[in-house]
Amino acid sequence: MARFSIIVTSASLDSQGCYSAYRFTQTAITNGHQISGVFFYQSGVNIANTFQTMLSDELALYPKWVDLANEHKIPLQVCVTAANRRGIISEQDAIQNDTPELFNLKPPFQSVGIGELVSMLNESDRSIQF
Amino acid sequence: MARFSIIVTSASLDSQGCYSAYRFTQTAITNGHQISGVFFYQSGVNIANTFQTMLSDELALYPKWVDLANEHKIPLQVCVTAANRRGIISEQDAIQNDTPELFNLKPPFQSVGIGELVSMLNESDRSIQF
Amino acid sequence: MILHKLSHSPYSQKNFVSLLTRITDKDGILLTQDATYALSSTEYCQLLLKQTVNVYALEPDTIARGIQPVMSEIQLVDYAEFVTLALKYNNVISW
Amino acid sequence: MILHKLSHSPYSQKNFVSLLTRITDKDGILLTQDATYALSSTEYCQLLLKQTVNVYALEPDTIARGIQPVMSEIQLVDYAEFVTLALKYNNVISW
Amino acid sequence: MKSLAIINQQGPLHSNAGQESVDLVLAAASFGQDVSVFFIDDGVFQLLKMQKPDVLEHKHFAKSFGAFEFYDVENIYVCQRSLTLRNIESNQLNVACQILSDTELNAKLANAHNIITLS
Amino acid sequence: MKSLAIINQQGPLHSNAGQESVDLVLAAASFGQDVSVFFIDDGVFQLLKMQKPDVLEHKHFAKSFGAFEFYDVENIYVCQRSLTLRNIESNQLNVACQILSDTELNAKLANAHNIITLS
Repeated sequence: MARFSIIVTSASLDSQGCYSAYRFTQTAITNGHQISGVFFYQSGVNIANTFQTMLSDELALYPKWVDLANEHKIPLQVCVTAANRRGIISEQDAIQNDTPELFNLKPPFQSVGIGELVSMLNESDRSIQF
Repeated sequence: MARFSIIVTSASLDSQGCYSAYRFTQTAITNGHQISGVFFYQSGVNIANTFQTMLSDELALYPKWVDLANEHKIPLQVCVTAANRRGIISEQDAIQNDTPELFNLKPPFQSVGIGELVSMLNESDRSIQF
Repeated sequence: MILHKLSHSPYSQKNFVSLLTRITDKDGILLTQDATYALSSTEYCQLLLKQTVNVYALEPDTIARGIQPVMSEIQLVDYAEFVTLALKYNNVISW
Repeated sequence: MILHKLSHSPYSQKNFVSLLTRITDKDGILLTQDATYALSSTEYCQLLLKQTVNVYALEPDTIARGIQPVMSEIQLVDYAEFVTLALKYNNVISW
Repeated sequence: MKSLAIINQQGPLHSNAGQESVDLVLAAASFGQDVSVFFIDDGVFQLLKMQKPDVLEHKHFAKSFGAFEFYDVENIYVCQRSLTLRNIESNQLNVACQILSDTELNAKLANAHNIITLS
Repeated sequence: MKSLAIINQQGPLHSNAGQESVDLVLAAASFGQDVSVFFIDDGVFQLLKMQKPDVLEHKHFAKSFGAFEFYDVENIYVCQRSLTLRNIESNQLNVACQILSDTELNAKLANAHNIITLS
């Protein structure tokens, strides 16, 4: 059994990558592997936006990640700099902006620095990027 | 003198397109042309997110569009369906969601249907996409 | 021993072919997403197999696109086998 | 009389060359963004000029990238000339 | 009434471009535009009959091509060269369409007032 | 200490990939990773000395390549074939680097624990 780091750098609507990452993560868990964490970088951070609203017959990937993370206690780590550049703001960012209600990044997604990616890579056996 | 429709379909951080559209629009106005409107579609809607925060030495395109629109009364029209899919929510959307404070699309950007694109195209001499 | 994970269409991205010359016969190639379109082309399949016999394609991505593979030497794998492949090689590059 | 606005790198996107065969000698071509990298290649410049003599490149995009054009037959234009070009042709396709 | 050409250049699962192209075609047609639809380059992969996007939990938006004629969108053009290069035969396609040469495609596009590419 | 290879595959103004690559290199190095940086395909365009991104109001992130050595990032590898294809000479480059053949590049990448491509 191995420990995986999953890195997502593609936006969910501009590539199939974010969905493939979800399926890979789900399958790795089912097959007894551990997930050190999922790190969202570049436009991959877009999936963390709570305001996303898909039409009812379209794939809604956000709740799938949320359910997977909650069920299996997987850290969903979103790079704060990449997220802020793309208008994804955590509660802590919102408090610093003096608009404490205005945020669109919520747990289980966490706003983190790149140091968390390094920790994740150091404690895993293999990383894979989508 | 001519009337232009500008269509933006590329995300500002994934392509130079949104910046090129800004420069084209600005130049067309300077040279005496009219802008029927700018229509943001596909990942082009991302520029309308008020939560975007660039680092101080990075290009901040959002305020540039806002200033250009306010100064010259240019409609900045954002396709509501494309925007909602990407977590860009207008005040009206937020009211309908019973969370009237939680929105990240503000004037001069407007949330509109595709019908507005058709009107814009019908009243302009030339359209150009970025 | 690198697993090269490809995800772009060979018909639209030049990198698809240009990266092949960097692949050795001990490496593996996994076609995913639009890279699976290579399966319907004898020419692309041969280019891939010339570099290494270890060429795989993600079956769900292939079926979803309605692709009919032309060469049986490229093995179709499911997500469980994808996970196994990622561990079999020393590292994975996502091109 | 179409103005074909290209914005992708000829080195990475296959469409750059494949769309050239659809361009007639009355059409215009405007290189913008990463398509301006074609200016540093005699081969790409010749491919473009073979289709039409009306080939233009957006100068700010060229300068920003540090590109040194190899053929003077491709005219460098600024944004004001870009606006004029967009009106000179019947319509514009952004490839 | 102005004419609008919509060009599809990407495969169906590459991005959301296919769905957002359909949205655009149907809405523009219902607002009275004279819409024509083009499938070029990897866009021709959207026309494959055998697609099963449900395997990836994706919506089968290409089924909406069947609705085009109810919106009076009857000009559906496909690039012959793009099909040939991808070994796709006309009997594999999921919608009635006209298969055009490069020259014919250029002529059709030259006639459109406005052109939008989805990629 | 694990090794991390960062691959740049896109031109400097194509997207934000170049800036976010620099962010990643400097942060990972400051957290003690053994970082190596690769420039491949259009990524070699990031190395052109003559760039003037201020003409497009963009930040000149490539200037940060000069900071790599202060973070002990000394392994900067460039694909020879990518340079040749693009008619780029080594004296046009903005950072000290090793120009490698395909075989050498593959060997360097094979040694990395983790690999991230920025594209």
